[in-house]
Amino acid sequence: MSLTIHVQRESFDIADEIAALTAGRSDIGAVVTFTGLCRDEAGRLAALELEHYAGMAEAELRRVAEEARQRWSLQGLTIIHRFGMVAPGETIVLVATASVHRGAAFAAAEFLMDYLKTRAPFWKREHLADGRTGDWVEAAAHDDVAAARWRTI
Amino acid sequence: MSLTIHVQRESFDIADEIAALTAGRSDIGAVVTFTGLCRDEAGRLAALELEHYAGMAEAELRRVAEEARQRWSLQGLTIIHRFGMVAPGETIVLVATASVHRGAAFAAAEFLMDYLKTRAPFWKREHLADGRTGDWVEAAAHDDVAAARWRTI
Amino acid sequence: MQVKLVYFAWVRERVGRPDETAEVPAEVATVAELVRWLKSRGEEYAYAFENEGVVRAAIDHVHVQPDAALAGAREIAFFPPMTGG
Amino acid sequence: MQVKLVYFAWVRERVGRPDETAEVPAEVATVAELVRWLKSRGEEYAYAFENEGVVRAAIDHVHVQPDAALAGAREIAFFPPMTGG
Repeated sequence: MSLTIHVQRESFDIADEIAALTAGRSDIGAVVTFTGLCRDEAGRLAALELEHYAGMAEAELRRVAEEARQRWSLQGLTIIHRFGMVAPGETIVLVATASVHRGAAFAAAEFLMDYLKTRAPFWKREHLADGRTGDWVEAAAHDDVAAARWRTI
Repeated sequence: MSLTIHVQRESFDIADEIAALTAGRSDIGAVVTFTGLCRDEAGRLAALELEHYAGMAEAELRRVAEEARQRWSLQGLTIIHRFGMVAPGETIVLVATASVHRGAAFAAAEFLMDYLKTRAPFWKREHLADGRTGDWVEAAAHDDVAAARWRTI
Repeated sequence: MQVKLVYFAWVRERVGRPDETAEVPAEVATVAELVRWLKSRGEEYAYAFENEGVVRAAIDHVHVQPDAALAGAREIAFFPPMTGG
Repeated sequence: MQVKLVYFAWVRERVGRPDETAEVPAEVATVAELVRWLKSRGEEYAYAFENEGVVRAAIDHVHVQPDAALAGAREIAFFPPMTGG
Protein backbone atom coordinates (compact mmCIF):
# COMPACT_ATOMS: atom_id res chain seq x y z
CA MET A 1 0.00 0.00 0.00
CA SER A 2 1.26 3.47 -0.85
CA LEU A 3 1.30 5.81 2.14
CA THR A 4 1.93 9.54 1.81
CA ILE A 5 1.90 11.89 4.78
CA HIS A 6 2.93 15.51 4.59
CA VAL A 7 2.80 18.33 7.11
CA GLN A 8 3.64 21.44 5.17
CA ARG A 9 3.25 25.21 4.90
CA GLU A 10 2.67 25.21 1.14
CA SER A 11 -0.58 24.58 -0.66
CA PHE A 12 -1.04 21.29 -2.51
CA ASP A 13 -2.55 20.14 -5.79
CA ILE A 14 -5.37 17.63 -5.35
CA ALA A 15 -5.07 16.29 -8.89
CA ASP A 16 -1.34 15.63 -8.40
CA GLU A 17 -2.07 13.74 -5.20
CA ILE A 18 -4.79 11.60 -6.78
CA ALA A 19 -2.48 10.93 -9.72
CA ALA A 20 0.31 9.87 -7.36
CA LEU A 21 -2.11 7.61 -5.47
CA THR A 22 -3.23 5.77 -8.61
CA ALA A 23 -0.15 6.08 -10.84
CA GLY A 24 0.77 2.92 -12.71
CA ARG A 25 -1.96 0.86 -11.07
CA SER A 26 -5.00 -0.73 -12.69
CA ASP A 27 -6.37 -2.54 -9.63
CA ILE A 28 -7.89 0.51 -7.91
CA GLY A 29 -11.66 0.83 -8.27
CA ALA A 30 -12.44 3.72 -5.94
CA VAL A 31 -10.73 6.90 -4.82
CA VAL A 32 -12.30 9.14 -2.19
CA THR A 33 -10.87 12.54 -1.35
CA PHE A 34 -11.78 14.91 1.42
CA THR A 35 -10.59 18.48 1.17
CA GLY A 36 -11.02 20.86 4.09
CA LEU A 37 -11.06 24.53 3.17
CA CYS A 38 -10.79 27.77 5.08
CA ARG A 39 -14.15 29.57 5.30
CA ASP A 40 -14.42 33.33 5.75
CA GLU A 41 -17.44 32.98 8.09
CA ALA A 42 -19.57 35.47 6.18
CA GLY A 43 -16.72 37.91 5.67
CA ARG A 44 -15.60 37.95 9.32
CA LEU A 45 -12.25 36.23 8.72
CA ALA A 46 -9.17 37.35 6.80
CA ALA A 47 -7.36 34.06 7.45
CA LEU A 48 -6.91 31.11 9.73
CA GLU A 49 -3.52 30.58 11.34
CA LEU A 50 -2.62 26.97 12.02
CA GLU A 51 -0.14 26.25 14.77
CA HIS A 52 1.19 22.71 14.96
CA TYR A 53 3.44 20.51 17.05
CA ALA A 54 6.22 19.65 14.60
CA GLY A 55 7.31 16.06 14.95
CA MET A 56 4.24 14.90 16.82
CA ALA A 57 1.94 16.08 14.00
CA GLU A 58 3.67 13.76 11.51
CA ALA A 59 3.84 10.94 14.07
CA GLU A 60 0.17 11.21 14.97
CA LEU A 61 -0.97 11.33 11.33
CA ARG A 62 1.15 8.24 10.73
CA ARG A 63 -0.52 6.45 13.67
CA VAL A 64 -3.99 7.41 12.42
CA ALA A 65 -3.06 6.19 8.92
CA GLU A 66 -1.74 2.93 10.34
CA GLU A 67 -5.00 2.35 12.15
CA ALA A 68 -7.00 2.96 8.95
CA ARG A 69 -4.72 0.57 7.09
CA GLN A 70 -5.42 -2.15 9.65
CA ARG A 71 -9.18 -1.62 9.61
CA TRP A 72 -9.78 -1.48 5.85
CA SER A 73 -8.29 -3.02 2.77
CA LEU A 74 -6.69 0.02 1.15
CA GLN A 75 -4.36 0.31 -1.81
CA GLY A 76 -3.24 3.82 -1.03
CA LEU A 77 -3.69 6.56 1.51
CA THR A 78 -2.61 10.21 1.48
CA ILE A 79 -2.84 12.79 4.25
CA ILE A 80 -1.61 16.34 3.79
CA HIS A 81 -2.10 18.93 6.53
CA ARG A 82 -0.98 22.51 6.19
CA PHE A 83 0.24 24.86 8.90
CA GLY A 84 0.78 28.62 8.92
CA MET A 85 -1.58 31.21 7.45
CA VAL A 86 -4.40 29.98 5.24
CA ALA A 87 -6.70 32.40 3.42
CA PRO A 88 -10.45 31.79 2.88
CA GLY A 89 -11.03 29.46 -0.05
CA GLU A 90 -7.62 27.84 0.38
CA THR A 91 -7.17 24.21 1.35
CA ILE A 92 -6.17 23.19 4.88
CA VAL A 93 -6.23 19.41 4.74
CA LEU A 94 -6.45 16.61 2.21
CA VAL A 95 -7.28 12.99 2.90
CA ALA A 96 -7.34 10.58 -0.04
CA THR A 97 -8.01 6.85 0.05
CA ALA A 98 -7.82 4.23 -2.71
CA SER A 99 -9.44 0.82 -2.59
CA VAL A 100 -10.92 -1.91 -4.80
CA HIS A 101 -14.46 -1.01 -3.70
CA ARG A 102 -16.09 2.23 -2.67
CA GLY A 103 -17.19 1.16 0.82
CA ALA A 104 -13.67 0.89 2.21
CA ALA A 105 -12.52 4.09 0.54
CA PHE A 106 -15.44 6.09 1.95
CA ALA A 107 -15.23 4.62 5.45
CA ALA A 108 -11.47 5.05 5.71
CA ALA A 109 -11.60 8.68 4.54
CA GLU A 110 -14.31 9.51 7.07
CA PHE A 111 -12.47 7.70 9.84
CA LEU A 112 -9.23 9.53 9.02
CA MET A 113 -10.94 12.91 9.16
CA ASP A 114 -12.80 12.14 12.39
CA TYR A 115 -9.64 10.87 14.10
CA LEU A 116 -7.39 13.54 12.71
CA LYS A 117 -9.72 16.28 13.97
CA THR A 118 -9.46 15.13 17.57
CA ARG A 119 -5.92 13.67 17.64
CA ALA A 120 -3.62 15.56 15.25
CA PRO A 121 -1.84 18.39 17.12
CA PHE A 122 -2.97 21.42 15.14
CA TRP A 123 -4.66 24.52 16.52
CA LYS A 124 -6.52 27.16 14.53
CA ARG A 125 -6.54 30.84 15.38
CA GLU A 126 -8.75 33.38 13.64
CA HIS A 127 -7.35 36.46 11.95
CA LEU A 128 -10.15 38.95 11.49
CA ALA A 129 -11.08 40.94 8.41
CA ASP A 130 -10.60 44.19 10.37
CA GLY A 131 -6.91 43.36 10.94
CA ARG A 132 -7.14 42.16 14.54
CA THR A 133 -5.91 38.77 15.69
CA GLY A 134 -8.94 36.84 16.84
CA ASP A 135 -9.45 33.95 19.22
CA TRP A 136 -8.26 30.38 19.12
CA VAL A 137 -10.96 28.22 17.58
CA GLU A 138 -12.72 26.09 20.18
CA ALA A 139 -12.83 22.34 19.69
CA ALA A 140 -16.28 21.16 18.65
CA ALA A 141 -17.95 18.58 20.88
CA HIS A 142 -19.45 16.95 17.77
CA ASP A 143 -15.93 16.16 16.59
CA ASP A 144 -15.38 14.05 19.72
CA VAL A 145 -18.70 12.33 19.07
CA ALA A 146 -17.70 11.68 15.45
CA ALA A 147 -14.37 10.17 16.53
CA ALA A 148 -15.97 8.09 19.28
CA ARG A 149 -18.28 6.23 16.91
CA TRP A 150 -15.32 4.34 15.43
CA ARG A 151 -14.31 2.90 18.80
CA THR A 152 -17.11 0.36 18.89
CA ILE A 153 -16.54 -1.00 15.40
CA MET B 1 -26.37 25.64 -4.96
CA SER B 2 -24.27 24.87 -8.02
CA LEU B 3 -25.35 21.70 -9.78
CA THR B 4 -23.32 20.11 -12.57
CA ILE B 5 -24.38 16.90 -14.29
CA HIS B 6 -22.63 15.51 -17.32
CA VAL B 7 -23.04 12.25 -19.21
CA GLN B 8 -20.15 12.14 -21.63
CA ARG B 9 -17.82 9.94 -23.64
CA GLU B 10 -14.68 11.98 -22.84
CA SER B 11 -12.53 11.71 -19.75
CA PHE B 12 -12.68 14.50 -17.16
CA ASP B 13 -10.25 16.37 -14.96
CA ILE B 14 -11.01 16.02 -11.26
CA ALA B 15 -9.07 19.15 -10.30
CA ASP B 16 -11.04 21.22 -12.83
CA GLU B 17 -14.30 19.91 -11.41
CA ILE B 18 -13.31 20.67 -7.81
CA ALA B 19 -12.15 24.12 -8.90
CA ALA B 20 -15.48 24.75 -10.64
CA LEU B 21 -17.36 23.58 -7.54
CA THR B 22 -15.53 25.98 -5.22
CA ALA B 23 -14.66 28.85 -7.61
CA GLY B 24 -15.20 32.31 -6.19
CA ARG B 25 -16.65 31.00 -2.93
CA SER B 26 -15.24 31.28 0.57
CA ASP B 27 -18.11 29.68 2.48
CA ILE B 28 -17.31 26.06 1.59
CA GLY B 29 -15.60 24.09 4.34
CA ALA B 30 -15.60 20.58 2.94
CA VAL B 31 -15.35 18.97 -0.48
CA VAL B 32 -15.68 15.21 -0.90
CA THR B 33 -15.00 13.51 -4.21
CA PHE B 34 -15.57 9.94 -5.24
CA THR B 35 -13.88 8.70 -8.37
CA GLY B 36 -14.72 5.29 -9.78
CA LEU B 37 -12.03 3.74 -11.96
CA CYS B 38 -11.89 0.84 -14.37
CA ARG B 39 -9.96 -2.11 -12.91
CA ASP B 40 -8.22 -4.68 -15.09
CA GLU B 41 -9.24 -7.55 -12.76
CA ALA B 42 -5.70 -8.92 -12.48
CA GLY B 43 -4.96 -8.47 -16.17
CA ARG B 44 -8.15 -10.16 -17.39
CA LEU B 45 -9.73 -7.01 -18.87
CA ALA B 46 -8.66 -4.82 -21.78
CA ALA B 47 -11.52 -2.39 -21.21
CA LEU B 48 -15.03 -1.88 -19.91
CA GLU B 49 -17.69 -0.76 -22.36
CA LEU B 50 -20.44 1.37 -20.88
CA GLU B 51 -23.80 1.39 -22.63
CA HIS B 52 -26.28 4.02 -21.46
CA TYR B 53 -29.82 5.19 -22.04
CA ALA B 54 -29.30 8.69 -23.40
CA GLY B 55 -31.84 11.12 -22.04
CA MET B 56 -32.89 8.95 -19.12
CA ALA B 57 -29.31 8.82 -17.79
CA GLU B 58 -29.19 12.60 -17.44
CA ALA B 59 -32.74 12.72 -16.07
CA GLU B 60 -32.07 10.03 -13.47
CA LEU B 61 -28.79 11.63 -12.32
CA ARG B 62 -30.69 14.89 -11.97
CA ARG B 63 -33.36 13.21 -9.84
CA VAL B 64 -30.73 11.56 -7.64
CA ALA B 65 -28.96 14.92 -7.26
CA GLU B 66 -32.24 16.62 -6.39
CA GLU B 67 -32.89 14.07 -3.66
CA ALA B 68 -29.40 14.64 -2.19
CA ARG B 69 -29.98 18.38 -2.28
CA GLN B 70 -33.18 17.98 -0.29
CA ARG B 71 -31.62 15.68 2.30
CA TRP B 72 -28.43 17.62 3.04
CA SER B 73 -27.34 21.23 3.11
CA LEU B 74 -25.02 21.35 0.12
CA GLN B 75 -23.34 24.27 -1.59
CA GLY B 76 -22.45 22.38 -4.72
CA LEU B 77 -22.81 18.99 -6.33
CA THR B 78 -21.20 17.51 -9.43
CA ILE B 79 -21.90 14.18 -11.11
CA ILE B 80 -20.05 13.09 -14.24
CA HIS B 81 -20.64 9.65 -15.72
CA ARG B 82 -18.84 8.43 -18.80
CA PHE B 83 -20.08 6.04 -21.47
CA GLY B 84 -18.28 4.17 -24.25
CA MET B 85 -14.97 2.35 -23.89
CA VAL B 86 -12.97 2.91 -20.71
CA ALA B 87 -9.49 1.42 -20.26
CA PRO B 88 -8.15 0.09 -16.94
CA GLY B 89 -6.91 2.93 -14.75
CA GLU B 90 -9.25 5.43 -16.42
CA THR B 91 -12.10 7.14 -14.60
CA ILE B 92 -15.72 6.06 -15.07
CA VAL B 93 -17.61 8.28 -12.66
CA LEU B 94 -17.06 11.33 -10.50
CA VAL B 95 -19.25 12.53 -7.68
CA ALA B 96 -18.24 15.70 -5.85
CA THR B 97 -20.07 17.42 -3.01
CA ALA B 98 -19.39 20.72 -1.27
CA SER B 99 -20.77 21.75 2.11
CA VAL B 100 -20.02 23.89 5.15
CA HIS B 101 -19.19 20.81 7.25
CA ARG B 102 -17.73 17.44 6.39
CA GLY B 103 -20.63 15.29 7.59
CA ALA B 104 -23.04 16.45 4.91
CA ALA B 105 -20.41 16.29 2.17
CA PHE B 106 -19.46 12.70 3.05
CA ALA B 107 -23.03 11.48 3.49
CA ALA B 108 -24.28 13.08 0.27
CA ALA B 109 -21.38 11.66 -1.78
CA GLU B 110 -21.99 8.16 -0.43
CA PHE B 111 -25.73 8.46 -1.01
CA LEU B 112 -25.20 9.66 -4.57
CA MET B 113 -22.93 6.72 -5.36
CA ASP B 114 -25.25 4.16 -3.75
CA TYR B 115 -28.29 5.50 -5.57
CA LEU B 116 -26.54 6.04 -8.86
CA LYS B 117 -25.28 2.45 -8.88
CA THR B 118 -28.78 1.02 -8.72
CA ARG B 119 -30.81 3.70 -10.54
CA ALA B 120 -28.72 5.33 -13.28
CA PRO B 121 -29.26 3.53 -16.61
CA PHE B 122 -25.72 2.42 -17.44
CA TRP B 123 -24.58 -1.13 -18.20
CA LYS B 124 -21.01 -2.39 -18.22
CA ARG B 125 -19.68 -5.04 -20.57
CA GLU B 126 -16.24 -6.57 -20.28
CA HIS B 127 -13.75 -6.54 -23.12
CA LEU B 128 -11.13 -9.18 -22.46
CA ALA B 129 -7.37 -8.90 -22.69
CA ASP B 130 -7.31 -11.71 -25.27
CA GLY B 131 -9.43 -9.60 -27.66
CA ARG B 132 -12.78 -11.29 -27.10
CA THR B 133 -15.91 -9.41 -26.05
CA GLY B 134 -16.82 -10.66 -22.59
CA ASP B 135 -20.06 -10.75 -20.64
CA TRP B 136 -22.28 -8.02 -19.32
CA VAL B 137 -21.35 -7.27 -15.73
CA GLU B 138 -23.92 -8.62 -13.29
CA ALA B 139 -25.50 -6.24 -10.81
CA ALA B 140 -24.17 -6.78 -7.30
CA ALA B 141 -26.71 -7.59 -4.59
CA HIS B 142 -24.66 -5.54 -2.13
CA ASP B 143 -25.34 -2.44 -4.24
CA ASP B 144 -29.08 -2.90 -3.65
CA VAL B 145 -28.39 -3.29 0.06
CA ALA B 146 -26.26 -0.14 0.03
CA ALA B 147 -29.00 1.84 -1.70
CA ALA B 148 -31.72 0.46 0.59
CA ARG B 149 -30.08 1.76 3.76
CA TRP B 150 -30.91 5.35 2.78
CA ARG B 151 -34.64 4.64 2.58
CA THR B 152 -35.18 4.57 6.33
CA ILE B 153 -33.37 7.82 7.06
CA MET C 1 -51.81 2.46 -28.80
CA GLN C 2 -48.64 3.19 -30.72
CA VAL C 3 -45.55 3.29 -28.54
CA LYS C 4 -41.79 3.31 -28.99
CA LEU C 5 -40.00 0.40 -27.32
CA VAL C 6 -36.28 0.65 -26.52
CA TYR C 7 -33.97 -2.08 -25.24
CA PHE C 8 -30.56 -2.00 -23.59
CA ALA C 9 -27.60 -4.28 -22.86
CA TRP C 10 -28.44 -8.01 -23.03
CA VAL C 11 -32.16 -7.31 -23.37
CA ARG C 12 -31.32 -5.41 -26.58
CA GLU C 13 -29.08 -8.24 -27.76
CA ARG C 14 -31.73 -10.89 -27.12
CA VAL C 15 -34.54 -8.94 -28.76
CA GLY C 16 -32.17 -8.28 -31.67
CA ARG C 17 -32.85 -4.58 -32.10
CA PRO C 18 -32.25 -1.38 -30.10
CA ASP C 19 -35.75 -0.01 -30.60
CA GLU C 20 -39.02 -0.43 -32.50
CA THR C 21 -42.42 1.14 -32.74
CA ALA C 22 -45.20 -1.21 -31.65
CA GLU C 23 -48.97 -1.09 -32.07
CA VAL C 24 -50.07 -2.31 -28.66
CA PRO C 25 -53.67 -3.62 -28.30
CA ALA C 26 -55.92 -1.54 -26.08
CA GLU C 27 -56.40 -4.38 -23.58
CA VAL C 28 -52.65 -4.34 -22.76
CA ALA C 29 -52.80 -1.85 -19.89
CA THR C 30 -49.72 -2.36 -17.71
CA VAL C 31 -45.98 -3.00 -18.08
CA ALA C 32 -46.44 -6.62 -16.95
CA GLU C 33 -49.19 -7.11 -19.56
CA LEU C 34 -46.93 -5.56 -22.21
CA VAL C 35 -44.17 -8.04 -21.32
CA ARG C 36 -46.62 -10.94 -21.64
CA TRP C 37 -47.87 -9.62 -24.98
CA LEU C 38 -44.29 -9.21 -26.27
CA LYS C 39 -43.39 -12.76 -25.17
CA SER C 40 -46.28 -14.05 -27.26
CA ARG C 41 -44.90 -12.30 -30.37
CA GLY C 42 -41.75 -14.38 -30.84
CA GLU C 43 -38.87 -16.38 -29.46
CA GLU C 44 -36.55 -13.38 -29.21
CA TYR C 45 -38.96 -11.72 -26.76
CA ALA C 46 -39.55 -14.95 -24.86
CA TYR C 47 -35.77 -15.23 -24.49
CA ALA C 48 -35.26 -11.59 -23.45
CA PHE C 49 -37.99 -11.80 -20.80
CA GLU C 50 -37.46 -15.43 -19.73
CA ASN C 51 -36.90 -14.30 -16.16
CA GLU C 52 -39.56 -11.63 -15.85
CA GLY C 53 -38.45 -10.55 -12.42
CA VAL C 54 -35.01 -9.58 -13.71
CA VAL C 55 -35.80 -7.15 -16.53
CA ARG C 56 -36.47 -3.57 -15.42
CA ALA C 57 -38.68 -1.04 -17.15
CA ALA C 58 -38.94 2.71 -17.55
CA ILE C 59 -41.71 4.82 -19.03
CA ASP C 60 -40.66 8.12 -20.55
CA HIS C 61 -37.30 8.04 -18.74
CA VAL C 62 -38.71 7.20 -15.30
CA HIS C 63 -38.26 3.83 -13.55
CA VAL C 64 -41.55 1.98 -13.14
CA GLN C 65 -42.84 -1.21 -11.51
CA PRO C 66 -44.56 -4.03 -13.46
CA ASP C 67 -48.00 -2.79 -12.42
CA ALA C 68 -47.42 0.68 -13.91
CA ALA C 69 -50.08 1.81 -16.38
CA LEU C 70 -49.09 2.31 -20.02
CA ALA C 71 -51.71 5.02 -20.65
CA GLY C 72 -50.06 8.08 -22.19
CA ALA C 73 -46.62 6.46 -22.52
CA ARG C 74 -44.52 7.60 -25.48
CA GLU C 75 -41.37 5.52 -24.86
CA ILE C 76 -41.10 2.32 -22.86
CA ALA C 77 -37.64 0.93 -22.08
CA PHE C 78 -36.61 -2.56 -20.96
CA PHE C 79 -33.16 -3.30 -19.55
CA PRO C 80 -31.22 -5.48 -17.07
CA PRO C 81 -30.39 -4.29 -13.55
CA MET C 82 -28.08 -1.31 -13.87
CA THR C 83 -24.32 -1.64 -13.42
CA GLY C 84 -23.03 1.91 -13.75
CA GLY C 85 -21.00 3.88 -11.27
CA MET D 1 14.49 14.62 36.55
CA GLN D 2 15.31 17.08 33.80
CA VAL D 3 12.66 17.30 31.11
CA LYS D 4 11.78 19.56 28.19
CA LEU D 5 8.33 21.12 28.44
CA VAL D 6 6.61 22.46 25.32
CA TYR D 7 3.39 24.47 25.08
CA PHE D 8 1.03 25.19 22.22
CA ALA D 9 -1.73 27.63 21.28
CA TRP D 10 -3.34 29.41 24.25
CA VAL D 11 -1.48 27.24 26.76
CA ARG D 12 1.75 28.61 25.25
CA GLU D 13 0.41 32.16 25.37
CA ARG D 14 -0.65 31.85 29.00
CA VAL D 15 2.61 30.27 30.12
CA GLY D 16 4.43 32.98 28.19
CA ARG D 17 7.00 30.78 26.45
CA PRO D 18 6.97 28.02 23.80
CA ASP D 19 9.24 25.69 25.73
CA GLU D 20 11.55 25.36 28.70
CA THR D 21 13.73 22.81 30.42
CA ALA D 22 12.53 21.99 33.92
CA GLU D 23 14.16 20.17 36.82
CA VAL D 24 11.22 18.17 38.09
CA PRO D 25 11.40 16.80 41.66
CA ALA D 26 11.56 13.02 41.92
CA GLU D 27 8.26 12.81 43.83
CA VAL D 28 6.41 14.25 40.77
CA ALA D 29 5.59 10.96 39.08
CA THR D 30 2.61 11.53 36.77
CA VAL D 31 1.31 14.11 34.30
CA ALA D 32 -1.36 15.21 36.78
CA GLU D 33 1.29 15.68 39.48
CA LEU D 34 3.44 17.64 37.03
CA VAL D 35 0.51 19.97 36.33
CA ARG D 36 -0.01 20.53 40.08
CA TRP D 37 3.71 21.18 40.54
CA LEU D 38 3.74 23.67 37.63
CA LYS D 39 0.69 25.50 39.03
CA SER D 40 2.57 26.00 42.30
CA ARG D 41 5.43 27.68 40.45
CA GLY D 42 3.64 30.84 39.34
CA GLU D 43 0.54 32.64 38.18
CA GLU D 44 1.22 32.00 34.51
CA TYR D 45 1.00 28.25 35.10
CA ALA D 46 -2.01 28.60 37.37
CA TYR D 47 -3.71 30.52 34.56
CA ALA D 48 -2.69 28.07 31.82
CA PHE D 49 -3.97 25.08 33.81
CA GLU D 50 -6.91 26.76 35.53
CA ASN D 51 -9.26 24.17 34.05
CA GLU D 52 -7.19 21.05 34.46
CA GLY D 53 -9.63 18.90 32.56
CA VAL D 54 -9.25 20.98 29.41
CA VAL D 55 -5.49 20.93 28.81
CA ARG D 56 -4.21 17.84 27.00
CA ALA D 57 -0.76 16.29 27.32
CA ALA D 58 1.65 14.27 25.23
CA ILE D 59 4.86 12.51 26.23
CA ASP D 60 7.45 12.15 23.51
CA HIS D 61 4.90 12.86 20.76
CA VAL D 62 2.26 10.43 22.06
CA HIS D 63 -1.06 11.48 23.61
CA VAL D 64 -1.29 10.53 27.30
CA GLN D 65 -3.85 10.66 30.09
CA PRO D 66 -3.27 12.56 33.38
CA ASP D 67 -2.26 9.37 35.20
CA ALA D 68 0.57 8.64 32.73
CA ALA D 69 3.97 8.12 34.35
CA LEU D 70 6.73 10.64 33.62
CA ALA D 71 9.54 8.11 34.04
CA GLY D 72 11.83 8.19 31.03
CA ALA D 73 10.08 11.16 29.37
CA ARG D 74 12.28 13.47 27.31
CA GLU D 75 9.64 15.93 26.10
CA ILE D 76 6.27 16.67 27.67
CA ALA D 77 3.77 18.80 25.77
CA PHE D 78 0.69 20.65 27.00
CA PHE D 79 -1.94 22.02 24.67
CA PRO D 80 -5.66 22.75 24.27
CA PRO D 81 -8.04 20.32 22.54
CA MET D 82 -6.95 20.06 18.93
CA THR D 83 -8.75 21.95 16.18
CA GLY D 84 -7.00 20.82 13.02
CA GLY D 85 -8.52 19.24 9.95
